[in-house]
Amino acid sequence: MKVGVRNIGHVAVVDLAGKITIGEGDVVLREKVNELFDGGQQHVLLNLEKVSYMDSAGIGELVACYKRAKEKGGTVKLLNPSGKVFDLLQLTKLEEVFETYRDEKEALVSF
Amino acid sequence: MKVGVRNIGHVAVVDLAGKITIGEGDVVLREKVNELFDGGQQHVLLNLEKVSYMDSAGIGELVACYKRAKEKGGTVKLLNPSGKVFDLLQLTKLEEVFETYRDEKEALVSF
Amino acid sequence: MASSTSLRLVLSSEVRLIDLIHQSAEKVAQLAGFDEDEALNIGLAVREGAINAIVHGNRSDPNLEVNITLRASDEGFSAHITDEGEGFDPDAAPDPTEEDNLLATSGRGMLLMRAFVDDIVYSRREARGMEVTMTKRRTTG
Amino acid sequence: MASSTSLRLVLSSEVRLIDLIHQSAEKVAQLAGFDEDEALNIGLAVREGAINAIVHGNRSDPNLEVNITLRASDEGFSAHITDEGEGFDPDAAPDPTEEDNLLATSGRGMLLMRAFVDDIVYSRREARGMEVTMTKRRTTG
Ligand SMILES: Nc1ncnc2c1ncn2[C@@H]1O[C@H](COP(=O)(O)OP(=O)(O)O)[C@@H](O)[C@H]1O
Ligand SMILES: Nc1ncnc2c1ncn2[C@@H]1O[C@H](COP(=O)(O)OP(=O)(O)O)[C@@H](O)[C@H]1O
Repeated sequence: MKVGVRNIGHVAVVDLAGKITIGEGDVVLREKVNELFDGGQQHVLLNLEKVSYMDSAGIGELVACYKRAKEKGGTVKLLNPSGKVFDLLQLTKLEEVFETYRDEKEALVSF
Repeated sequence: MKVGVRNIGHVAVVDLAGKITIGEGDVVLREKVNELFDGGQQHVLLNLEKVSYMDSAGIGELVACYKRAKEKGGTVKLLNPSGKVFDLLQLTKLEEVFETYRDEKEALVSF
Repeated sequence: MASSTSLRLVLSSEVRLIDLIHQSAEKVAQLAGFDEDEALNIGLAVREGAINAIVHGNRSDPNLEVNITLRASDEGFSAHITDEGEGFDPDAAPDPTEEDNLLATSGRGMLLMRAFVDDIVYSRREARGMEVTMTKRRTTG
Repeated sequence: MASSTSLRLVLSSEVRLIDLIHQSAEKVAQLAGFDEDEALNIGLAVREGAINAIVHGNRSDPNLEVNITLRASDEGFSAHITDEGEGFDPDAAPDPTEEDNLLATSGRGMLLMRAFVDDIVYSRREARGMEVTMTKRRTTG
């Protein structure tokens, strides 16, 4: 998985591309988000547009990010989950947990 | 493997992309070249620029094309074999058999 | 298509082999006549079953083997996965979609498996470990 | 890296499974520390050995099995391929690079295998069929 960060105002937009799966994507996601929190960032928007799919480990890592944000008094929100990723969020009922946006600007002002 | 044909003057340039391997690329190559010969074409330039690799079946099919051209009084030449494909032509000594060009225009006027 | 194509994978219990398993299952599902999207989902179900066999069953001990048989037939796709672990009771696993479990960072593997194949049968092996069989029927017509 | 990662594939003799074998060998070669380009070549050598086992050994009879064991260790990569065919004498195969053979449409598989791995050992199996072992050492330093 590829990962890039854009800092827009007080929000870090994390652009993910590839699959969030065990032993690879999940580790990349964890490290990047930890780095942001450790650097004092509190508002993280995970851009899932280019994530093709996730496995249970990847989904678990999304939840771990969410919880870590809470601990630090911050928030993690989701942007543009694609077909399969969206289905998985529904299936696992995590759509009830995550605030999810279709439009980046709308997501940015929500923080 | 993907295949496209450009007719330039009396030469058919066959643009191949992908791998020429057993049961897939070799069949595509065979069918396309047979179609050209059956349609009366005699001069075929196989553009290998976007062929990533071949296996022994794919290499055998190149030779089969060459022989079929001969039978029909025609010719098959090669354009721009890439790194790995070039190595395989060397290894199998087929570079001695095939006229090979780096420049399409030069190849076209050679027929 | 031959009446039955089979591919068996026997591997040392290492998570880094999981993508190969996924790809293999996806390919065999395609050979069974499923389209790309269905095949990816079937691959995902096998992936989850294999992760469980490697991680929970064999506790990622590379000296223990996981055995995966993938089969494409006229009826559809099947996968049979065995490990050499302690075994477990699948009915005892908590439902990850219950309110209280939504923030758990694991426990969603079997949910994914159930979502993407038609049947899953778990049983304890006579010797040691678990045995999981998944099938996905081809709905022709 | 664990001292040895192994993946065994047991398959019905069908050419359409060959890409999976190639990908598996490529991946295991990468786990053994070879770079992408070397791994592709090693995969190609295994591919050729597997094609021979399927096509020449088992004559593409899907009821006969081909067995491929791929191994990544600190020393490098190895593949062991068996079939259930008649067996053959590898030294009797003509050299495809000889003038007279250049226009043959087959007979280059073993040449490719030799080009991309360090050692190849052929033997007849006690029961039936051939057994081929290829190794590629990692040149560290
Ligand atoms: N093959 C297995 N051997 C032993 N225990 C297993 C096996 N498969 C699943 N389990 C148990 O079932 C639980 C739930 O599995 P699962 O739903 O796949 O989620 P996860 O793998 O994320 O925990 C696991 O945490 C484990 O305790
Ligand atoms: N596993 C095998 N079982 C029986 N015969 C084999 C086997 N492998 C190779 N051969 C024989 O050796 C010949 C040369 O093989 P190879 O160099 O791979 O080229 P090709 O497969 O294109 O013929 C084959 O044509 C076949 O007769």
